[in-house]
Amino acid sequence: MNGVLSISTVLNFGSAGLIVLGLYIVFTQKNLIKMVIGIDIAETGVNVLLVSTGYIKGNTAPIFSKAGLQVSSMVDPVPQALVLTSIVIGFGVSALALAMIIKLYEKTGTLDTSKIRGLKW
Amino acid sequence: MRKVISFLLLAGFVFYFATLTGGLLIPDSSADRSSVGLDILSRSADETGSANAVTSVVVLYRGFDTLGEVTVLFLAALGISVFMKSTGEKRKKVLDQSFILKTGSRLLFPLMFLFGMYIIAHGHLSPGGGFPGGVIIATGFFVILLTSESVNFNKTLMSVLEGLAGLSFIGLGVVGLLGPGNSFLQNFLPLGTFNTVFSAGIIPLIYAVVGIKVGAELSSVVYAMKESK
Amino acid sequence: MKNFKGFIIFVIVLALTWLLLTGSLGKDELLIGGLSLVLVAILFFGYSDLYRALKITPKIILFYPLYLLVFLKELIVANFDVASRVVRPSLPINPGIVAVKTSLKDPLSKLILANSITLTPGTLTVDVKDDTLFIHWIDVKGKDVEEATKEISRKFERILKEIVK
Amino acid sequence: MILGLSFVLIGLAVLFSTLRLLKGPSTFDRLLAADTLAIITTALLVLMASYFSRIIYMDVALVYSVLGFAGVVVVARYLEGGL
Amino acid sequence: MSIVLNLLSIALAGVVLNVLFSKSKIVQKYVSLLIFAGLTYFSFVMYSQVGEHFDFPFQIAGQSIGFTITWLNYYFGIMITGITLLTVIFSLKYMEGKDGSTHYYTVLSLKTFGMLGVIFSSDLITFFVFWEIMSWSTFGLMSTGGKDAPKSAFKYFVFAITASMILMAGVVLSYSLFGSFDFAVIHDKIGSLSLPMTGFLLSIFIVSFSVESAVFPVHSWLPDGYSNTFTTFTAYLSGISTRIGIYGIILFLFGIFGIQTVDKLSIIGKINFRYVFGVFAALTMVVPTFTALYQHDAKKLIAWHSVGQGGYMLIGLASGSALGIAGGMFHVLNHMAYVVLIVFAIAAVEHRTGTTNLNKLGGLIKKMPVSYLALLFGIIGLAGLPPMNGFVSKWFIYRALILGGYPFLAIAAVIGTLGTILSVYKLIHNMFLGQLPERYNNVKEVGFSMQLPMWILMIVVLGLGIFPGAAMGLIAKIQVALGLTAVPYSLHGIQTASGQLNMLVVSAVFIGGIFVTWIIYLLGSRRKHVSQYNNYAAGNFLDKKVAYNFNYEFYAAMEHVIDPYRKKIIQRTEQGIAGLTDAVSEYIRRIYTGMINTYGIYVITAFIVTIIILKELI
Amino acid sequence: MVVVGKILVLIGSIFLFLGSLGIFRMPDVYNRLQAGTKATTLGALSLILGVGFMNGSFLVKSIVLIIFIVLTNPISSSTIARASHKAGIPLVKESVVDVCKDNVRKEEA
Amino acid sequence: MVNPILLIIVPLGTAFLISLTASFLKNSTKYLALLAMIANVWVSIKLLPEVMQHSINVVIAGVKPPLGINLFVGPSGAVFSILISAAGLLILLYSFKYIEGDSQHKYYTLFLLLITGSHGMVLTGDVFNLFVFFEILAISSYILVGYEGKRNGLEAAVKYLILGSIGSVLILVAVALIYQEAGTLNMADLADKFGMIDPSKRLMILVFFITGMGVEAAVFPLNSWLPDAHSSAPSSISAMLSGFVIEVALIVIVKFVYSIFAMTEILGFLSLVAVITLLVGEFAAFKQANIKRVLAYSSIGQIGLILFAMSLNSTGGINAGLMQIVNHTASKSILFLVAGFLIVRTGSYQISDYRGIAKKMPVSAFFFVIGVLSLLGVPPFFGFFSKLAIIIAALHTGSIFNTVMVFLVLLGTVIESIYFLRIIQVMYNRDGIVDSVKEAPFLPLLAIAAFAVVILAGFLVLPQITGYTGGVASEIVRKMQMAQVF
Ligand code: NA
Ligand code: NA
Repeated sequence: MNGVLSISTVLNFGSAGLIVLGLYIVFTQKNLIKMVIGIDIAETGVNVLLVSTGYIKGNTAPIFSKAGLQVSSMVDPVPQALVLTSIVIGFGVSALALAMIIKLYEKTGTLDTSKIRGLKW
Repeated sequence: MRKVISFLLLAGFVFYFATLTGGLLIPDSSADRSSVGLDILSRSADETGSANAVTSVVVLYRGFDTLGEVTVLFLAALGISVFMKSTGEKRKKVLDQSFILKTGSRLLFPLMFLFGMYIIAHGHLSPGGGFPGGVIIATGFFVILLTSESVNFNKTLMSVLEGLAGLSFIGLGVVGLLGPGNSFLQNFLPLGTFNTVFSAGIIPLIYAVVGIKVGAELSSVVYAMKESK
Repeated sequence: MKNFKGFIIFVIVLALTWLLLTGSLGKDELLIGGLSLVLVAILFFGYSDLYRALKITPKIILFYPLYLLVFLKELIVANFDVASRVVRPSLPINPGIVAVKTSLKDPLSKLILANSITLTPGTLTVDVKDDTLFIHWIDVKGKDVEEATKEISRKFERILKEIVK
Repeated sequence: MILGLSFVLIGLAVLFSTLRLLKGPSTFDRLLAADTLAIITTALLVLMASYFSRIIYMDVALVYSVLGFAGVVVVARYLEGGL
Repeated sequence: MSIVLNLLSIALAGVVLNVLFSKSKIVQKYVSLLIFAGLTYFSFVMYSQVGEHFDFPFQIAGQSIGFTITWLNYYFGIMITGITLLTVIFSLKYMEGKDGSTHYYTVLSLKTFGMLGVIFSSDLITFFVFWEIMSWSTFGLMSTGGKDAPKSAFKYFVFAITASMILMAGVVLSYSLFGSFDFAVIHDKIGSLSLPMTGFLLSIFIVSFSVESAVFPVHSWLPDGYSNTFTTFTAYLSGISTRIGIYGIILFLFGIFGIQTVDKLSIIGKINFRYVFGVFAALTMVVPTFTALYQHDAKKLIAWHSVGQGGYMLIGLASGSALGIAGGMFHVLNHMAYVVLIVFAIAAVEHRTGTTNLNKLGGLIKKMPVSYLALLFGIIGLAGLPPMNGFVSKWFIYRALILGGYPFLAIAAVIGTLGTILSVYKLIHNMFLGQLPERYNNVKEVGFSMQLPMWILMIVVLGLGIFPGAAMGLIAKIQVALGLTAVPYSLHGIQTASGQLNMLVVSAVFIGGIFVTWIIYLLGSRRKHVSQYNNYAAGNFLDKKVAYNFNYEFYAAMEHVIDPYRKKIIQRTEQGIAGLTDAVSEYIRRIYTGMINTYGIYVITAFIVTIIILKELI
Repeated sequence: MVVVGKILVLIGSIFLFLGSLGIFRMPDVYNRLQAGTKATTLGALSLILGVGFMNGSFLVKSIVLIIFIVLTNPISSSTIARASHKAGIPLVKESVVDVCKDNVRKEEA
Repeated sequence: MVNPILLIIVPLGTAFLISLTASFLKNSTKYLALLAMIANVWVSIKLLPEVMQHSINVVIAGVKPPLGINLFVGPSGAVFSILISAAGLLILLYSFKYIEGDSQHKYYTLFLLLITGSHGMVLTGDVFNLFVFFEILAISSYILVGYEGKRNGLEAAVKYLILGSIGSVLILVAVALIYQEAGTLNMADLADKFGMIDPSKRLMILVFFITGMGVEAAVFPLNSWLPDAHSSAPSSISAMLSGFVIEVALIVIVKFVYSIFAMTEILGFLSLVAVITLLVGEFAAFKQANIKRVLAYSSIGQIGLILFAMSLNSTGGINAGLMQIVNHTASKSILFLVAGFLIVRTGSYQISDYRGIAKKMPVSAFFFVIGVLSLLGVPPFFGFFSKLAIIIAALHTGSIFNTVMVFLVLLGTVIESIYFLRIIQVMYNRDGIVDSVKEAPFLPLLAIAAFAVVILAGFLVLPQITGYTGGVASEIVRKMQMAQVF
C-alpha cells in the first residue's frame, strides 16, 4: 500500500478536492465575490496539481545553497516555476475581477448573479 | 436543484478524473523519471550560475513566461485603474486615522522596502526573487496608503516606473538578441562566482526589474482602489 | 541638525537590518547592501524624523536590555496567566476597555508603549488618541484612569523614557 | 521526538484556528483567525527549515509573515469602512 | 476575347455608369438605352459564334471555369436583351418623376448582367455565381416600388436564398461526384453514376430551379413580389426573369443529365421521374390560374398567370417528347412576348389613371385604344387562342401530352386554359369595357415611346402566331444540340408524322369565324346607349355618389366557392415554417439565460459529455 | 544550546496550541485577540528562537523574523481590535467597562 | 531575416512605452501604437515567405528546445500574424476617431497587449507559455469589454472573466497533466512523446485542453459569454474579438488536435459540435433586435462553420477553414465597425431605430451590405469562395455524415441570410425615421474600406491566398517536429 498514504496521493486528493470545491462554489453561489473566491480555490487546486507533478519523494527544494546537495535529491524545478507564474496570474485576475465587480456593484447595486441578468437571450 | 446538478456533475468530474488518470491513490514517483526539469537541474548551475534552480528556470529557461507574467500584472493594474477611475467626488466618509497603524507603518515601511530589495537581490540564491520582493515593497506602499490621507503618491511616477521596468525587461532581452547569442533574453553578462550576490549574469538584473515592476504595479493597484469611492 | 541626527539614526537602523538579513560581511553583500541603503535612505528621508526619537546616549546600552527584560518578564507572566484562563473550563474573565494616560509625547515612544502593551497577553491597545491609550483588558482590575495606568503602562513607560524621547 | 510532538501540537492549533475561521461569527473573528493561521504557518515554515536544514525556508517564512501582516491590515481597514 | 465578355462588360458598364450618374436622371436614361441597345445588338449577332468557349484566366478548386455559347443560351440571350431593351424604352416615360428611379436602371443592368452570366456559363461555379447576382438583383428590383415592396421582396428572398443554398449543395455535390464543375464533363460522366444518386442530384437542381421558376407549391413569393414593384419591372420579371429557372431546368434535364438518363429515373421504383415533375407542373398550371380569377389588381392577376403559364412550359418539358419540349421552349418566348405586352398595357393605363385596381377602372377603350389593342393581343396570346403565338406553343403541348399518354395532364392543361380565358376576360372587361368612371374622362392615350414597345410586341405576338417557323428553326437547332429529336417545321407551322399544324389556315379559319360572329352580333343586337347614371336600383336613381360599378368583384361568387381551399394549405405551411423557425430561435436563444452560474455548469457539462462520447470513440 | 532550542520549540508549540484553543473558546473578538492571537504570537516567537538555537546558522535569520513579528503583530492586532470596535462589534456582556464607547457617546453629544 | 519575436516584443514594449510616456504625450500615445502595428504588419509580411519554406524555432534565452521556451514559427504562425497585425492596424485606425477621452492611452495599451497575446498564442512553441499568452489575451479582452464602464459592458466583462477563468483552470490542468505524463512542455517534443502516454490519460489531457480552450474559441456550449461580451464591448473591440481572437483560440485547438496530440479520431465529434455551434448561433441571432447581439451570435455561427471545416481531417478542410477565417475577419470587422458608428450616431442598439439610415450614412450602409454579402458567401465576394471550399472539402470526404452536416450548414446560411437581410432592408427603408445623423468620419471609413477591399479583391489573389493557406493546412495535418533553429 505504498500508494495509499504517499504525498502524491495527498496532493492528488488535495488538488481534486480544491478544484471541485472551487467549481462547486462557482456553480452554486450567487454572490459574485464568492464566485471569484471559488475560482481562486479551484486555481489553488490546479497549483497543487502542478506542484505534485514535480514532486519526488524525499527530495528538497532545488537550490544549491550549500555544499553536497545532489541533483538527484532535488525536486523538479520546472513545476515550481510554473506554479509561481500561475499564482501571480491568478492573483492578477482575482484583483481585476474584484475591481470589476465593485464597479458593477456601483452600477447595479447588487452582487447577486440572479439579479445581474441585464444581458441574456 | 442547481446544487444537486452541480454536485452530480462534479462527482462525474472527479470520477473520470480519477479513473482516467489512473486513480488518485498513487505512489510517489522516484527520481528516475525523466523530464525536462531534471535535465535542467543537472545543467542549470553551470549554464546560468544561479544557485537557485527555480530562479534559473523562472528567469532564464522560462524567462519568457516571466515576462508574460509581469505583463499580466501590468494588465491587471491597468484594468483596475480603468475600472477604479476616480469619480471626481471626494470620498464621503473619511476614516479617522489609527495612530498605531499610521506610526507603525511609517516605522516599518523603510525596513520593508529594504527587505524587499534584499529579497530581490538574493533571488538567484534563495526562493525569493522579483515577485516576493516586489510584493513586499508594494505591501509597504499599501500600508502607507491605507494609513495616511494625504500621502503624496505620485501617480505619474508609478506609471513611469511600470513602463520603465517593463521596457528594461524587454531591453535586457533585446541586448541578448543583438549580442552574439542572438537570442532574446540571452545572458550577456559573466556568470560570476557561484552562490554569491554578484553571480548568475542578468538574472539579478531581471529580478530587479521585475521587482520594481511588481512593486509599482501593485502600488498603483492599491492607489486606484483607494481613489475610487 | 535635528534632522541630520534623525537621518544618521535612520541609516544605522537600516544598516543593522541589512546586516541581520544577509548575515554576511562579504564584500559583494556589503556593496549591494550599501547601494540599497543609499536608495532607501534617499527615498525615505522624510521618514527619518520618526527615528530621531531614538536616543543615542551611553545609557541606552543599559536600558535597552533592561526594557527587554522587563518586557519579557511581563510577557511570560501574562502569558501563563492568560493560558491558565484559556484552559480552565469556567473561562474566568472580567474584560473591559479602559483608558490609560501617558506622559510620552513622541509618536515613536507612544507606539512602542502601545505595542508593548499589546504584546503582553491580557492587555490589548485598541486605539491611541493624544495622551490616552484605550486598552482592552481581559481582567479589569481598576476602572479609572489612574489605576489602569498604574497597572498597565507605568512599568514600561519609566524605562522607555530613557531610550526614546 | 520533540519535533514530532511540536508538529502534532501545531496541527491541533491549525485545527482550532480553522474552526474559528469557519465559525466566525463576525468577519473580524474570521480575520483574527486568519491572522493567527498566518503566524502558525510562519512557525511551521521555520520548523520545516530546521527539519530539512535549509535556511532558505526562513526567507520564505519572512516573506509569508510580511504578506500576512499586510493582508490582515488591509482587510481590517476595509471592514472598518473602505480602504 | 469572347463576345460573351463583350455582353457582360457592357451590362456591367451599365451598372457602373448608372451608379456614377446616379444624380443625373437624364444621363441614366439615355446611357441605359444605349447600353441595352448595344446588348441587344451583340446578342443577336452572337449567332455566328455559337460553339465558342471562353475560360477565365484563373481556376477554382483546380478547375477552369468560363462561358460557352450554345443554341440554347443564344435563344435565351436574345430574349433577355430584347425584352430588356423594350422595357427600357417603355420606362423612359413611365419612370419619369417616380421616387426610386435612381436605383431603377442600376438594378436593371445588374439583373441583366446576372442573367446573361447564368445562361452563358459553361460550368456550375460560373452558373452559381451569376445565379446569386441575379437573385440578389431580383431582390433589388422587387424592393423598389410601392409601400409593400420591401415586404414581398423579403419573402422572395427567403425562397431564393433557400433555393440558392440547395443549388450550392448540388454544385458541390456534383463536384465531389465528378471532380469537375464543367457541364460537358458532368454530362460525359453522368452515366457512371448510380441511379438513386443521379435522381437525388437531379432533384436537388430541379427543386432549386423550381423556386426561381415559381413551381407549385413554392410559387407563393411571386405574385406579391412581382406586383408590388414598378409595373415595368413586373413586365420584365414576369416576362423573362422567372424563365431563367426554366432555362436551368432545360439545361440540367436535357443538356447535362440528358433525356436518356432522366428517362431511367423513377421514384420508389415505379413512378417515372418526368411524370412526377409533370404533376407538379400541372398543379402549377391549375391552382395559380384559378387564384388569378379573383384578383382585383391587374398586376397581381397577371402575376398569378405568370406562375400558371410556367406550368405549361414545364409540362411540355416533362412530356419528354420532341414536340412537348419544343412546345415548352417555344412557350417561353411566346409567354414573354404576350405577358410583357399585357403588362405594358396595364402600365400604360396606370400611367394615365394612376391605378391598376380592377375595381376602379373600366371603359377606357375609347380613351386608350392602342393600349386596348395591346391588351387584347396579349390576352388572346395568353388564353392560347389563334391566331396569336400562345396558341401554337400550347397546341404543341396538348398534342405532346395526348400522344405521350398523359391524359390527366392534358385535362389539367385544358382546365388551366379555361381558367385563363375566364380571368383574362375579367382583365380586359374591367379595364377597357363597361362604363368609364367619370374621373377618367380626360384620360389620353400614352405617348410614342410607350406605344412603340407595345406595337413591336403586338407584331411579335401575332407574327409568331402566324409564322411560328421563325422561332421553330432556332428551337430545332437547340433540340439537336441537346441530343433530342428536332420537330420538323415550316414557316407556318410543323409537319410531323403524328400531326401537323398550319397556322395560316388556322388563323384564317379563326379570324373568319370571329368575323362571322361579329356580323351576326351586329345584326342581332339592337343596342341602346344609356348614360352611366341614367339607371336605377332598388327604386332609386343612381348618382355619382353611389359606387355602383358592374366591374366590382367580378367573380365574387366563384371566389366564395374557391376561397376556403386556397389560402389554407400553402399559406399555413409557410406560416408554419416561419413560426417554427421563430420558435426554434426563441428556444435556442433561451439557452443564454444570463445566469453566470448556469454558464459555468454548461462548461463542466460539456467537459463530461465530451469525455463520455470520446471514451467510446477512442 | 540544542537542548535549549528544543525546549523553546516545545514551549512555542504548546503556546501555539493554547493560543488557538483560546481563539476557539473565548467569547468575543477582543478576548480572542487577547488570549488567542497574542499567545500564538508568543508561541511562534519561542519556536523561532528555539530553531535559531538548534541551528546556529539560522540564528540571525530567526532574530530578523522575531523582530519583524514583534514589530508587526501588535499593529495588526490593534488594527483588528480598533476596526471591530469601530464597526460596532460589541464587547461580551460580561464586560465591566468600555471607556472608549463612553468617549464616543460624549463626542456625539 | 527578421526575428519573429519582434511580433511579440514590439507591441509589448510599446505598451510599456505608452505607460512610460502617457503623462506627457497625453493623447498622442496612439501614434506610438500605430507605429508598433505598422512594424508588426511589416515583420509578419516579411516573415511569411521565409517560413513557408521551412518552419523555424526561435530560441529564447539561448536555451535550445525542449529545455527552454521557444517560438515555433511555421506557416500557420506567419499567416495568423499577418491576420492579427493587419486587422489590428485597421481597427487601430478606426479607434483613432472612435475612442475618445483623456484616458485613451489605457485603451491603446490594452489594445497592444491584446495584440501581444494573440501573437504569442499563435507563435509560441511551449505549452505553458501558450497558457501565459492565453491569459494576456484573455485578460486584456476582459478589460476591453468593460472598458467603457457602462453597466452592460461590466456585466459582460465579469461573466467573460468568470468563464474565462474556468477555462484557464481547465487548460492549466491539461498543462500539468502534460508535464506529469510527458515530462516536457515543448510542443514539438510533446508531439513526439504524446503517443507514448496511456490512452485514457491522453484522452483526459485532450478533453481538459479543448474544453478549456473551447471557452475562448466560443464552441457551443462553452460560448455563453460571447453574445454578451461581443455585443457590449466597444465596437472596435468587438471587431477584434470576433475578427481574430476567437479564431486564434480555435486554431490552437486545431493545431493541438492534429499536429501535437495527433488525435484525429475525435474530429468527427468536433465536426458535430461545430455544426451544432453553427445552428445555435444562427438560430439565436434570428430573433435579435439588438444589432451587436445579432453580429455576436452570427460570430458563433461562423466559428461553428470554421471549426466544421477544420475538423474534416483533410488539408482541403483546413485550407477552407482558414479562408473562412480570413473572410470572417474582414467581413465581421466591417459589420462591427459600421455598427459602432450606427450606434454612436443614433444612440441606439436597436435595429428598428436605423430605419432609412442608408440615406444619411450611405457609405457606411454600403459597406455594411458588402460585409453581409461576403459573410453570407454571396459570389463574387471572398466569402463565397471560402464557403464553397468548405463544402467541397466536406463532400470530398465522401461520408454521409458530412453530407448531412453540409445540408445543415446550408440551412444555417439560409437563416443567417434572412436575419441579415432584415437589417439591410431596415437600413435602406425609404421612409426613414432617423434625421440629423451624420456619416461616420473619414478615418474609420477608410479602415472599413480596407477590409472591404479584402473581400472584394480577395478572389483576384485567390491562388496566392490558397497557396499560403495550403501551406498552413499541410503544416497542421503533419505531426509537429522540431524545426530548424533560428
Ligand atoms: Na515566474
Ligand atoms: Na484568481
